[in-house]
Formats: sequence, C-alpha cells, structure tokens
Amino acid sequence: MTSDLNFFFEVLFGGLLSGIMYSLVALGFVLIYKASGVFNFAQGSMVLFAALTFVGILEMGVPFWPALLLCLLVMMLLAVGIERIVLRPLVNQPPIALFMATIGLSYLLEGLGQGIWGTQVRALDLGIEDLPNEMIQEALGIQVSTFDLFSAGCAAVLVGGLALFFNKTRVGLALRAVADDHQAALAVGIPLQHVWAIVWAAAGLVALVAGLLWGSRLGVQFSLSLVALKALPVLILGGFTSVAGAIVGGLIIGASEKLAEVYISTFTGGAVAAIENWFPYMLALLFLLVRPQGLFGEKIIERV
Amino acid sequence: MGWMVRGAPDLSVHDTFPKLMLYHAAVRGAHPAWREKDFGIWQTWNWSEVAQEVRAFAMGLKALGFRRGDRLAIVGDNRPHLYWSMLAAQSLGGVPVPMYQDAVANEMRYVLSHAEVRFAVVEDQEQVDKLLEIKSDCATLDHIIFNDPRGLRNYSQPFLTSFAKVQELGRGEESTHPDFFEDSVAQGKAQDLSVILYTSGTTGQSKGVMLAFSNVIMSAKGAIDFDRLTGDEEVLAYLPMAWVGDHIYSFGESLVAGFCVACPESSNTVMHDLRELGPTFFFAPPRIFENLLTQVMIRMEDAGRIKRSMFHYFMAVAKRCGAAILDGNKQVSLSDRLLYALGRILVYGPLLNVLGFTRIRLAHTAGEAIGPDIFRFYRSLGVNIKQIYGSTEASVFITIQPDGMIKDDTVGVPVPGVELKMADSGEVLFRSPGAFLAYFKNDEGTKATKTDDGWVSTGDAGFLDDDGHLKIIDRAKDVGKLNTGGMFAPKYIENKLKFFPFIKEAVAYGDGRDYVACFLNFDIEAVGNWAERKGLAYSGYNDLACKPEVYSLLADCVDQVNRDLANDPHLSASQVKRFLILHKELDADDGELTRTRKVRRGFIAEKYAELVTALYSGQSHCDIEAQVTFEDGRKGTIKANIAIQDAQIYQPMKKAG
Amino acid sequence: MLYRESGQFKTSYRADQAIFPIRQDRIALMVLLAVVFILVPFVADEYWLGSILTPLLVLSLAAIGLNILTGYAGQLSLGTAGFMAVGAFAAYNLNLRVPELPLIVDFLLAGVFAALVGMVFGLPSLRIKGFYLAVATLAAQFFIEWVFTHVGWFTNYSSSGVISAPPMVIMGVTVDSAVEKYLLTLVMVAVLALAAKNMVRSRIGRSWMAVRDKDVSAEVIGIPLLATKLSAFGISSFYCGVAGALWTYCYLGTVEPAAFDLSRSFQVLFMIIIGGVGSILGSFLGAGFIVLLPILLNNIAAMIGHGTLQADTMANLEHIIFGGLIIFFLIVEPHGLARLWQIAKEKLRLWPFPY
Amino acid sequence: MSVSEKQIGDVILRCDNISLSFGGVRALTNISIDVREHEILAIIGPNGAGKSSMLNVINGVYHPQEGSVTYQGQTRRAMKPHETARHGIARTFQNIALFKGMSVLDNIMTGRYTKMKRNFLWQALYVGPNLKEEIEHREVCERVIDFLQIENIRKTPVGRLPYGLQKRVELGRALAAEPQLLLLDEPMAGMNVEEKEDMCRFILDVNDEFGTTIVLIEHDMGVVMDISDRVAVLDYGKKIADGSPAEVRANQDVIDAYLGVAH
Amino acid sequence: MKKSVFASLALGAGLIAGVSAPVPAVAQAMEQFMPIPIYRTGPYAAGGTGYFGGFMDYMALINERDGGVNGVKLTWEECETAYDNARGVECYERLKGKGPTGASMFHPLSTGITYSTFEKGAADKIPVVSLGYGRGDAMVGSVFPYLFPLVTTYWSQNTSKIKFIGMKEGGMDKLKGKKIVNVYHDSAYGKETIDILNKQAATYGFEIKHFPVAHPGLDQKAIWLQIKQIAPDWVILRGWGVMNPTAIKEAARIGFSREKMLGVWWSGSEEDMRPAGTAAKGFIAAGFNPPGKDFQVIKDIEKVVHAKKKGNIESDRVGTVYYNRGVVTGILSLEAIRLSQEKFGKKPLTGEQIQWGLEHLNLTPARIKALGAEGLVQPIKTSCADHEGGGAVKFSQWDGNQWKIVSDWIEADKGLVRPLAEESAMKYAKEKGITPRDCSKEM
Repeated sequence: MTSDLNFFFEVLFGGLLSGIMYSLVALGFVLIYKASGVFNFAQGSMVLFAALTFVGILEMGVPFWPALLLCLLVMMLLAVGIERIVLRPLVNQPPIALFMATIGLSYLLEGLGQGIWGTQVRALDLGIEDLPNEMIQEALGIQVSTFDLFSAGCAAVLVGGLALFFNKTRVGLALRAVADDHQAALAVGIPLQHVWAIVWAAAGLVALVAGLLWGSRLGVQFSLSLVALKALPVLILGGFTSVAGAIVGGLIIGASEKLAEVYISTFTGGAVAAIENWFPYMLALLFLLVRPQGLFGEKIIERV
Repeated sequence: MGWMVRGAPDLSVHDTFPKLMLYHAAVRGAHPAWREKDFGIWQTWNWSEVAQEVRAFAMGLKALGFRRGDRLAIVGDNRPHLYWSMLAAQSLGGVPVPMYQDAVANEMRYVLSHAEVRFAVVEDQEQVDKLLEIKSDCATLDHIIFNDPRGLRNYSQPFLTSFAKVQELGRGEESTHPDFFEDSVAQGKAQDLSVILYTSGTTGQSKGVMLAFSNVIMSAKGAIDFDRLTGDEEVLAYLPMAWVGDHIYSFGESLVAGFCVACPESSNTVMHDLRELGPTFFFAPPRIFENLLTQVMIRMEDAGRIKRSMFHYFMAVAKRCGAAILDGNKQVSLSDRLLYALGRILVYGPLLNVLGFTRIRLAHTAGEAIGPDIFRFYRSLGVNIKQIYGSTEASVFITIQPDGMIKDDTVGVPVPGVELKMADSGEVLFRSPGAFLAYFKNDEGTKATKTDDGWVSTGDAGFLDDDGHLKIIDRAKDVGKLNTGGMFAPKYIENKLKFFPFIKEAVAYGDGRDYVACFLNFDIEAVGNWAERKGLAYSGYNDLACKPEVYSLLADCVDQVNRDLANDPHLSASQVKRFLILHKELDADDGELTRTRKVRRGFIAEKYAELVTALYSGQSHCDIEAQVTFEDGRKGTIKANIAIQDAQIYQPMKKAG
Repeated sequence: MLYRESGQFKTSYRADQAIFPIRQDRIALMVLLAVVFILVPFVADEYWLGSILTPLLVLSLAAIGLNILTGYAGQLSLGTAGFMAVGAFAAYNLNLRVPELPLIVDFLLAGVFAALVGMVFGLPSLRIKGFYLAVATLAAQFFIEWVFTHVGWFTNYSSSGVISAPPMVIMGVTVDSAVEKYLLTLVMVAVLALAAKNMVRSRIGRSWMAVRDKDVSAEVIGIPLLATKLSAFGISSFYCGVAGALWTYCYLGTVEPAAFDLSRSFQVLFMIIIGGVGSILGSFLGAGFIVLLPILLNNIAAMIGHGTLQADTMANLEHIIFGGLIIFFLIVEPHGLARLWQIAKEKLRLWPFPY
Repeated sequence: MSVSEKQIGDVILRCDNISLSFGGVRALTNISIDVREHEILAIIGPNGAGKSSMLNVINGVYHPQEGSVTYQGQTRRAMKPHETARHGIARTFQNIALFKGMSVLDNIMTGRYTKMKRNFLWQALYVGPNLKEEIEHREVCERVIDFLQIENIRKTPVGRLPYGLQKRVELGRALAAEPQLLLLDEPMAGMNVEEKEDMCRFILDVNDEFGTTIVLIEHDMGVVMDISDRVAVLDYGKKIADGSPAEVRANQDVIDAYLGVAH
Repeated sequence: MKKSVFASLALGAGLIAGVSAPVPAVAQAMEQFMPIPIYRTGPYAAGGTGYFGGFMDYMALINERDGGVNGVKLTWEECETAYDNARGVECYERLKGKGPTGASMFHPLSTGITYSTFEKGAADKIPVVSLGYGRGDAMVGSVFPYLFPLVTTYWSQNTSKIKFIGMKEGGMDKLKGKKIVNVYHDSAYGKETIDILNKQAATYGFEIKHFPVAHPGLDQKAIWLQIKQIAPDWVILRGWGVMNPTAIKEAARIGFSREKMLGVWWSGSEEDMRPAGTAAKGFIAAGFNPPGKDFQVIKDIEKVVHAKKKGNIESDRVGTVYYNRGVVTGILSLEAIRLSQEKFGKKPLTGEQIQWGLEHLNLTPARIKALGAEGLVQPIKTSCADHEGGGAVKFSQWDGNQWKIVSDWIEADKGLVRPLAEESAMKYAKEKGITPRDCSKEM
C-alpha cells in the first residue's frame, strides 16, 4: 500500500513539477495578453528563438553568463522590433488580426532562428542533473528530479521578479495601468509603445528562461516551439490575464494530466492512453463551463 | 421609327389620352408604362395595370360626384398616381390642373379659385395641410384626395379621402356601371380641353394655358417623329408636373409613343435615381446638365495625379473629335478614332455611367440658353444632346436642333408642322398644331398673344440665320436700349456670365442707363472648392462674398465676357462696366427667382434699389440690409457692406469686310 | 472601369437580393465558371489539377465552414481539422459498413456526422467566448484526433491506423483520374459555396451575424443564442466534414488521423483571416494564398538554390517570407484579401473618380 | 392637428413588487408599475435610479429576485429575452446596440427574425419558399424604412452612419418586429434639437399609427412632458411618483429628488 | 493605401503566375532525375536533412567520380514537405514528371507520405522506395509492385530486436516470463509493430505492454512512472524526433537502465542522443546501416564531394546515422538503376524500367565491396515476390559520444514476418480489388 501511495505522490509531484514547466511558457502569454490584449501565438517560437540564440552564442565560445546577457539583449531588441514593425501599424485593429499577425511572426521567428543558427539538434547542458534527487529520496522515499526542482526554483524567482517589477517600479506600474485601461493609461501620459516594447521584452525574458530549461531537457530544436501547446490549457484554466493563474493553472494541469494518464490508463488496461494531448483541454473546458473567465481571469460584466 | 413597326396608334382614332392609354393597354399591355422608386425598388406598372388603376380611380371620382368639365387640381412630386389622376379626370371629360408642389398656400389659392377646382388630388400630408389652410377661401373645392396616407390617420374631415379609398369606391361603382368608363372615354374628342397649365410668369399673376388633346398629341407626335423615339424609351419624370415640359415629356410623349416613365423616390434622390435608371431619353434644363458637369469635375480634381492626367488627356481627345464622331463626320482621322475608342473604355464610358447616361440615346435641353462649353462637353462624350425652343403656349415644341447640324448658338429648325415668322419688333411668332386654345378666363390675354389666324407671339426676340436655324437673343420686352443708343439684351449678357461654372446667377441692368452693370451670385460649391484648394478660410456664402480673392476671380469671368461682347457688332456697347457680388444667394422663397429659377429682374431692382443706385453712382461700397427667409421658414435680415468693382471695357472689333 | 451600372435598376426584390446584382459581375462569374469547369480540365496538367487545385478547393470548403462559424457567427474555433477528420472517417465507415449508399450520400452524411460532433463541442460556446472558446475548441481537435487514433473500429482495425479511400463510383462512373476528382470536388464545392452564400444572406445568416455583432440585442430581438450558435457550429462542421471526406477521397486517398492535426486547423484559420473573415469569397482567396504561397516560395527556392548548401537557408527563408507576407497583408488590410478585392472593385466601379 | 382622442386601453403589463439586486447591490426595490395598452409611459429618474434595470426586467434580460411580471394577463415565469421577444416585446438600447457588420436593411430584417419560419435547408436553397418569405418580410422592412425615412441609407453598413441615424435604425429594427410593447431606453440621448424633434415625431407616429404601447426612459424633461401620457419616477431603485406629466411635475418628492438637482 | 491595394493585387497575380512558373529544365538527354522530398523545417528536420544529405552526396559522388551511372548523370530537385502528408503528395506530383524520363523513384521518408503516395506510384509506374519505413507488408511485391521497402521493414526489424534480446538473455527460451514494454510514437509509424509484438509475445511467452506517446512527446513522465511500476526487463522505443531524448531522460530519471532500451532506427541517431546528454549512455539502437566514416564510400564522398565544398550537408554531419542511411539509400537506388540499364540500355530510364532493377537487386558481398560499402550495406537480393531483400539489422550502443556497433547483422525472423505480411497484403488487395501478380511467372 505504501508503495502505491508513494507512487501516487511521485506522480503528483512529477505532475506539479511538469506543471511549473508549462507555467513558465504560459507566463509569457499572460504578460503580453494582459498588457496589450494580444494573444501572442509566437510565444512558442520566441522560446525556440531564445534557446537557439543562446546555444548559438555559446557555440561561438562565449562563456555562460555573458552569453545569457547577450541573448537577453537580443530578445529585447527583438521586442522593440516587433513593437515597431508589427504591432504599431496594427494598433486598433481587431484582436483576431493581431492574433494572426503573431502567427505570421511565429513563422518569421522560426525561420529566422533556424536560418541563423541551423536546424541541427543541439544539446544544452545547464549542469543540473536530471536525476532523482537523493536527499529527497532518502527523506521522503519518492523520486523527484533535481532538475525539476531547479526549474521550479527558476520559475519562483521569475514570478517573484516580475511581481516586484510590476508592483515596485514606475514602468511596472505603468504596465499595470495599461493592462487595466488603455485609454486611462494614455490619458495619464504613458506612451503605449514603450509599455508594449517592455512587455514584449519581459515576455522575451520569460521565453529565454523557458527556452533554457526546456532546451536543456529536450535539446534545442524546432520542437521547442511546440511547448506552447502545453501552455494553452494552463492559460484557459488560469485566465489569460493572471500571472498567479498561470502558475496555479500550470500546477493543476500538470498534476491532473499526469494522474489522469497514469490512473485512467491503468484503470482501462491501456485502452485509454496517450490522453495527455486532450485531457488538459477537456479539463480546462469543463472548468470554463463553471467559470468562463478562468480561475483568476477578470469577470467581464456586460452592461445593457 | 421602331414604334411604328410595333403598330403605332392611329392618332385620328386614338385622339385623346384616355383612348391612347386604352390602346396601349390592349395592344401592348405587358409593356412597362410607369415606374416609381419606392420601398427600395422600381415598382413597375404595365399598361394594362395602369388602365385598371386609372379606371378604378375614375369610377371612384364619378362616385364622388365628378362631372364632365370639372377641374381636378394635382399637387405633388412626380408620382404615377398623380399622372393617373390626370388620365382619370380626362377619362371623365374633366380637366386636370397640375400645380407647382412647392407653391406656398397663397399661390395655390389663386389657381384653385381661378380654375374653379372641385377636386384636388395631392401627394401627402404636407399638401393636405396647405389645402386645408386655404380651403375656406376656395368655394368650389369639394374633395381632397391624398395619395400617401402617412400622418393622416386621424384627419377626420369628411371631404378628405385617400387615393386607395377612391379606387375602392370606384371598383364598387363599376359593378353598377360596368360600361360607364369606356363610354365616357369614347365621348372625348381631339378638340376637347385636355389640361390647363398655369404659367409661372415672371411678372404678374399666372395665366392658365388651355391645351386641347390635339395640341399636346400633335406636338408630341411631331417631336417623336423628328427624333425617332420608340415605345421602348425609359424617361425620368422629375420636373414639376405643372410645367409644360414635364407634361409633354413625361405624359404626352409617353402616351403617344407608349414608352415608360419613371418617377424618382423623392426630390432629394433624383440624381441617384437618374444614375440607377439610366434613361434612354432625358430632358433637363441647362442648369441640371451644368450641375452634373460641375460635380463630375470637382470629383475628378480629387483623383490621383495619374488618373487626372489620363482623364484630361482623353477629354482633350473627345473635345477634338468627339462631337464630329457623334455627327458622323467622316473626316476624323483613324488615330483619333482609335484614341476615342480607347477613351470610351477608360473615361467616357465610366463618366457617362456615373452621370447616369450609359443608355442615353437622346437628350433635350430647353428653358434657357445652355453654355456652349457644357453643350460641347456632352456632345463630345457622345451624348446626342439637343437644344429645343418652345413654350407652354406651343405645347412646347417650336424648334429642335436636327441631327448632324448642331450649332451651339441656335435652337435649331422648326419642328414639322410649325411655321415661324418674325415680327417687326424682332419678336418671334409661330403657328402650329400645338398652339394653345386660349388662356383660361382671360380673353384679353389671349388676344394679346394669339391672333385670330393662329399666330402666337413668343415674347422672345430672335432671328433665323442663313441655314434656317432660329437664334434667340432675349425676351422681346426685356431688350432695351442704353443711353448711348446701343442695344441692351440683359438675358444674353447674364447667360454669358452664367456659363462660367463659378457664376450661379447674374442680373444685368442697362436699359435707359449709361452703361451695363450687374449683380452676381457665385456658385458656392464651385467657389467653395476653389477656396479650399487655395487654402482660403471661409464660413459660408456671405463670408466668401466679401473676399477680394473672390472678386478678382469673378472679375476674370466678367473680363472674358466683355472680350466676347466686344466682338459682337450688335452688342459691343453692352459690356459690363461695373459689378458687385450679392451678399446672399437669390432665392425663390424671397421672390427673387421664379419657381423655375428665372431671375425676376424688376423685383430685384426694386428690392436692392440702393445697390442699383450705387452701381451707377461711382461708389466703391454700399451698405445694405435685406430680408431673407431661412430654410425653416423663419425670416430675418442680413446686413452687409458690399464692394463694387469696375471691369475692363474693350474696344469693339471692327470686322474686316 | 468596365462597370456600366447605370440602367441596371431593379424592379423586384428578387432581383435586388440577387448575389450578383450587377450584370458585369454576373458575366465575370459566368466566365469564371466556364474557365474552371471547362477550360481548366482541358488545359491544366495532372499536377495542377491533382495537387494544387483539388486540395485548394477542398481547403476552400473547409475555410467556408470555418468562416461560417468564425466569420459570420463570431465563434473562434481551432477545431476545424478535427471536424474534417470526423467527416473523413465517417465517409470511410459509411462506405465500408453501408456499401449500398451512393457516394454523394456518404459525403453528405459524413457532413451530418461532423455537424453532430460539432454541435456537441459547440455547447460550451454559450458560456465561453473569444480566445477562451478558441482554446476550448482545441479540446475537440485533440480529442477527435485521439479517438480516431485509438478506437480501432473507426479505422476498421487497420494496424497502422491508416484508412484508405475505396474506389469512387458515382452513378456508374468511376472517378479516379485527377480530372474526374477535380470535377467532383469542384461541383461539391461550388454547390456548397452557393448554399453557404444563400444561408448567410438569409435569416439564419443574419442571426449568426447578429449574435456575432451584439449578442445581447440579438437575444432581445428574439434570436435564441444557444440554438443560433449551435446551428453555426453544426453547419460549419458539416462543411468541414464534407471537406474532410473530399480530402480523403479526392486528394490524399489514404489518411491517418494525423492528416487532420492541429496544423491543419491553423492552416484553415489562416485562410479565413488572410482571405477575409465573414466572406465566402475570402475563403477561396485565403485558401489560394495559403496553399499557393508556400509552393511558390518553394519553387523559387528550388530555382535559386538548386542543389547547393543554400538550400537550408532557403527553406528557412521561405518561412521568414511567408510570415513576413502575412504580417504585411495584415498591415495593408487587416480585413483580408476579400476586403482588398472589394476595395479594388469599388474603385473599378467608381473609375475614374476617386469617390 | 385635429388628432382624435387616443383610446388608452387596459393594463397589458403589470410589474408587482419587483426587487432586483446584483451581488448585494440593490438595483430595484419593491417596484410596481402598470403599463396600459396604447399609452406612452415615461420612466424618469436620476442616473443609477434603476431605469434601465426596470426595462431589463420587463424584457427578461434580468430576472428579479422578488416580484412578478404579468404580461397580457399571464404572470410569467422567468423568461429569456428571446422568449419575451416572441411575445411581442421589443426594445432599443441606451448605447446603440446595432449589428455593426450589417447593413441598415439587414439590421431591420433581423428584427423580423421571430416572424420567419423557413428552416435552414430552404435557406440554403434560397429560391422557392425561402425567397418568397424573404421578399414578404423585405416588404415589411421597406415600410419601416419608409416610415422612418431612411431610404437613402438602406444598404449602408450601420457602422458608417452618424449617431442620430443609428438610433433611428435601432428603432426601425425594433419596429420591424411589430411589437405590442416597445421599450425605448433613452432614444434621444446624445441627439441635437433637430434629431430629437424627429425622434419625438417618430415615437408619436408609432404610437399613433400602429397603436404600439411604449415605455421609454428619457432624460430630457421637455420631451418627456410633451410626449408621454404618464410618467413614473424612480429614485435609488424605488418608485417615488407615477401619474400624468402635470401631476408628476407638481410632485414635491420628484422636485426634491430629481428636478431640483439635475437639469 | 491605394497603391498598396494594387501592389497586393499584383502580388496575387504574381502568386498564380509564380506557382506555375516552370523551373528551367535543362533538357539534356543523358540525365536521370531523382526527386528529393526533403524536410528542412519542422520538428523532424534533423532526419530530413541528414538522410537526404547523404543521398544527395552519394549521387554527387557518382556524378563527380564516375561521371554518373554509366555516363548518365544524376540530377535531382528538392521539394520541401515539412513532413506533412499533403505537401508530400504535392511534392510527389510536382516532381514526378521532371527530368527527361520523369522521376526515377520516390523516397517519401515518412510513413504518412508513403501511405499517401504508394498508390499514386503504382498508377504512375514510379517506384516508391520506403527504405526501412512505411507499410510492414510492403515486402509482398506481388501486391505492391511499385512499393519497395528494400533492406528491411519495421516488422522484420522487430523480430531482429526480439532475437537480440533473446541473445542478450541467453537464448530465446529465456524470454519466457520476461516483461517487455513498447513505447511508441502515437501515429501510423509507431503503431506498425503492435500486432507483430503481440504475436511474438504469444510465441515466446513474454509479457508485452504498449505505451503510446502522443505527438510530439515533450513530457512523458506519466508513462515512465507507469513503466517504473511495471519494472520491465526491456523497453523498446519507437520514437521519432524530440520524443527520443525525452524518453531516454525519463528513463534515466526513473532509474531504468539505458542498456536495456532498444531503439528503432528512427530512435537511434546522434541527434536523438546528444540532447539527452549523459543519460543516453548505454542506449542501444537497431539499424540497417552502421554510422561512422570508416567505409570507403564515405571516405570517397569526403574526398570527392566535401573537400570540394560541394556537399549537400554540413561536413561535420557526414558519417552520422541519418547520413549513412541516406548513402545506403543512394547505393541501393543507383544499383537498381545500373541493373535496369543493363537490361534497358545505358540511357535515362523511366520509373517503370527502374522498377525492374529494384526487383532484381542482388548485392553480393563482392558487389558491396566493389561499391566500397563493406559493412555499411548488408547483402540484399530482391525479387518479384520479395521487395525487402535483406532484413538484417545491426545493433549499436551509444557510448556518450558516438555509436559503437555491438552486434553483427542479425537476420529477421522471416518465417514469422512473411506470413503476416502476406495476410495483410492480401487483405489490402481484396479491399482494393487488386489481383496480385503471379510472381512465379516473372523472373
């Protein structure tokens, strides 16, 4: 029995930690959606682009930390470029047009990233072992990967940093103002363009972190851009506009999809398996039926 | 002569409009007869439906007590039902009296009383209200029938009936008198009085011109034959029904030839409806052609550079050879023909389409002289536009410009059946089958206009040129003399001025004076546009009227006119010496224009006496206070200080030989 | 320039409500139909017919389907390929299990099955809106894909999960050459496109647009929201379903569920956004753009970078150009090619005037 | 001129003791209002007095926690707006709620939704019964267009119209449903004097020509006093007066609560 | 605005014109055309570029070194499929008519595209060569005359794997009671071997459990936790792309020995191992071609092609698994052309003629040696009935940096595979109404 229970906890923890990885990607979506109402389909491509750039710079012989900084710089330039070239001409257009533009952007980024750095699969070693952490295994008797713990830590630092940034800095406050009301933000004299550029840069940072963590696990290759698919149910569940929702949503999705996959598959003798692709969506969908605006999303009240 | 092939009515048998209507209903009943843009589409009635409608309405009138010889007034915009009312009245041996729909109650009172109208068919609540206002003064008026019941639901007067209700009555009546209608129609004769048209009259009370069926029918027939119109024409009826022009073009010719008449949705949508309908035959006073052209040119100015230069290039091609091609001139070079064909695809076709002239085969203009530029413009595009000359007393047609022999400054040759002669005074006299019977209840007037042997004076001065084309100078009575002895034809000068797109109205003075001087009204649309392009800020007409820039703009026009006049040996003395720009637009509501928008020179001279004095006094400015009527009917005064400007006078050119 | 509308007046509502009220448009349409029905089968080679025009038409049909749902009824969906899969597998199974049914009936019934599935997945739309709904329709996409991968019955227990279209016979005529398949597809697409156009200009289309534009006032007018949204989901899915069946029968011949994966859904979504949301014509234009552009770019790449090391760069350049063009077009005209077409047509109608 | 005396009939709508609250915020407290056939009833009151909420209760957008609505003699259960529409209640909105992507004509045609019967298969075929139905209803809509004098904008997308015309189109959409009861939520808000006069005339004409019962919310007191047969005054979700315009004008509570402060 | 409208319209017109723009065909008579439906983008780009890189390099070698196949130069054209079926079909149609005699044969390099094109190939008489992928029953040449798995199929390979396991366990009889887990890509490709594994489980008495991994397989925790519960003796990995390194890492996390993991040849490339880092050490993969540069033909390519900068791939990828697989494909394909030339003349040949060559391949060890591919290619002999020919695989193990070959050619259990394949092929033939060729009459 204890082994069953242990197993349960292993699945649960594994799921939660996977969830954190999803949250990392979802965070990028949330930042941009919150500030500009744009559903940024290119977030996955940004993850790929960031990771490719980082590895590319590393391969040029630049040491780790300078490479990270350099890569961050590239992502910021990219953000400014996107704001100038894509978003500014499309301001005030229907959301679906902006959404489509980000799809175009994702093609562009994928092509650009792979065009510059090549299509080969590259290894990325952050020096963290992706093996069961022995201390925890001894203490609790369950296997949790050190790498997963490290990822969770990174996510925590990132969320904390973003929270500080939004709540304590002038730019962050401006950003929140924009998120709440574009008109109001304009009225108090905050240049929307700057805020957008900053948000995209922040999303770029998130993409970089996600790219590093995911990249070190999967290898840096095209498939990295597909991690976005994992983030979408997290988004619906958590709400498009909530940072906290992205984290909590990720945890819920991660844990429940692992539990579902393991237990439903076991229960049905393998007949119902490989449900990880749709299960989180179904879960999110059911959840939405109860709360149409997501877990932490703002309720839209329509005045008649 | 397409319509003849289809079997044209024998006009000696079908000699009244009701008979013609029944003829068309019987022979070509399914052919569209009337259309009206209503409820979003062109509601269409064919001839047999029209006959049914007219019959029902006529029987209804009978039921209401309509007798032979009763007069039936018709007030409203062009509506099929109102035209049918005419037919119904004529069917019963009555006489329709169409009236100007924008007349104020006072003006209506005169006609209603003078014509001793018993029945009035009106369009809508607005007209009903007007009639109700004056009904007590019109003793003979027994019934008011309205077409559009909107807003009239709670009007409880017993003498008010709706058109539909009358028709309903009529259908009931028919069961008891099944043959009455046909019998009644059969009683009609060619010499019977068919209509009384009240002339608007530039001076004094209007006169009721009595036209017999034969007048209108023969006159219409003459014109139809002359221009080879068929029963398949589409025309737009948009001019006032009380005007003889509309009566002949939209009623007489339609019934004779059997073609289709379309009524626009409302007076505001005429241009749009014109474009939609694309008439094959179009009649309009020069003013309308001019407005169309102005709109086109203004819009073109806003086009991109490439398109604009393409447009102007092909317009130049058209100017060079368009009219010649239209006239079948063989001397046009092949390259010009090719360019013109290309222009037809790129410019002329689309342009005509925008104007609504895609299908047009023939256009007539009359009422006043048309600007030669405008006239040539349309002809160069391939629109066979012709000037005609006529009058109410002639049932319109006196002369028409013949195909292939168009001169800008004449009004063409007499229509077959019309005889012309010039009085010693230079006045033009005619004798024709269309010549009117008499003025209604005005023997004196009749005698003054029509001699016993049928010669009718037109009141216009003119002469026949070497080709037998008639050239009109002015109203005979308006032609005056300057103190210097020179001849003064004010209309001639005014028209010359008005041919400039910037000038909307001009009023010239000079009879019994030392020199010619004039008032000008500019065209707010054209000048406003010009001002915008020049970056001139302005708030409205009277603001622009005081701008020196506008003065110098119009001075150029005056100067041009003076140059032209200097070339004319008869009229070189009447060059414009001084002019001013009126601070307000002349307006029919203020009595300054007639309802057909002719200037009332005498009235204006009286009203602006100070200005006239100033024109001849050498003052450079003059203060004026004038009464105006605003759109909503309120009255007010405008004060202004008006500048007076001198114009350059040219030496008359001595013609060599 | 070529329009001569003056004189083309309408004397009945019937004429006024025609799809092409202008004569010149009708002529152009006739010419177009003559070209695609008569000329194209004669002049186009097998490659054009089989590999470009047929899939283009099928995807146009799917795009019409999605446009009904997203463009007209305002319900963003990413489950298009899922509904196409339902159609494909339904047609296969109908043919397999009820071989008596004529092929066309198979196709239509396949659409009906897709419609039913679509309506089930449309149920949440009453509560969920916008991008939330879009992501929710992903559930449909993934779930349907999964079902066809995992429930062997649907693939007749094929070991690889691949289904293969049986030979097509319509009223005794075997449809197996590229021309025949093209014509079959063309007829289906033309008829269904006309039906779609008819619906969007009728009561049901107005109710969709009403729900899209302002659902509160739509309801106040008497339009039941759920029923209307479900009808949009159903009819949209019907079109997708038929498209899926055609995709299998007339284009690929054999398909596995992965042929209807998410990228297909996105592809169709691109089509309607680039082509024009809320426009039947736009569905065709968008399909043309999205289908032809990558091939064009690939052709150019093949021309320039033939057999050299550049090929890698070229492949990625294709991506960059494709993405860049999408952005360019959105900036030029966020309402899609159909709007561009409309503007161009408007300019032609006004020619040479600017307004 | 010479308008015959209007026949005001029986009560067709009765709201009894309506109370409505949103998450603890009371919007309406214990309100009872009768609407009689053929009358024009104006509901007035300061901003936030609950006027719009009252209309929303009447046509089923909101469901009151307490009280009942009796319409045409039947006390009805909680009805959805589309059901009340089928029972002959139409309305316009304070903020224009037109279908922006559609033309004026299509907007008005949408108003005929409940009267059209053909199913979507006929519609896909278009010709035949569906076309006949479309044309029949088009004719009705054309009469509405004619009535409101918006012929020249028939095919214009409503988004391009100026505000005043949009309001008129919205009225047209409601009229196309041939309602027995017409709810107008600030039909003249944001209009200039001329537009207001036009709108007043249309409202009176609707009431007069079709005998439609009208409940309207309006801020312009001049308009309200001119056109309504009866006025109900709300303040803070409570009804403080109900009577003829003259009575209401003289009511001290109303003067205190409303007329004294606003306008 | 206006300008852009017309610019866009012009662009649209260009679009249509451009698609139809023919690639200037260099219509020299002595050319043999080879379509290259590559995928350079998308999640599987590593496979596409590596494989076709090797293939094209080999053709370049033959052109450069030998002046073509008997003087017939090889030409080829790339078409990007992005591993998408629909685009693959388009590429097939686009390329099938190119060159003086049309496409020689078509290598879909995707099980999906194979399924979508093999019937077209049969109709167009263009051989579809699905070398080591595609339908498991494709070896039955009587039903699939134009489909050539050559070398080996998934089914054959799978039996080799079980043999290998048996060897490792010390005999096939030792398999009884063993637990084997099959982790597969949830697609047509992944599912191909389920039936045969079940069959073998019954035969040998081992326990088999199948775990599908949904595409793309970024996160497989749930599956591997279950595997941990089962604690199998062996895991067979049928992955593709990013699924492979993830699976290996997950295995490491649950502490499952990589030395007990057997990958299919699409799970056994350097690109699959490298991202897994140290976790990949010990992983064993099956392959019908060994990696490395230690083969004459590879050396020749380096010397003749890459040294002259005429390579079709980055030089550092020469000798990788995918690359060598491409070279093997080239060797077999060109050998078929050569054979056909012997029969039909030394001139460009049609697909139909090359089909004969493919059906009469006979690579003896001597011939392999002559080709410089000793150890790279196994002896193969195809026939009308047997389109597979070889059927043996070699196993290699990842030592953390490169592959080390750990077995000799291990033959497939043809006795098991062949009847299954025939059964399946006959079912297909019946469905499609195909009358199988009578191979006994064809020689």
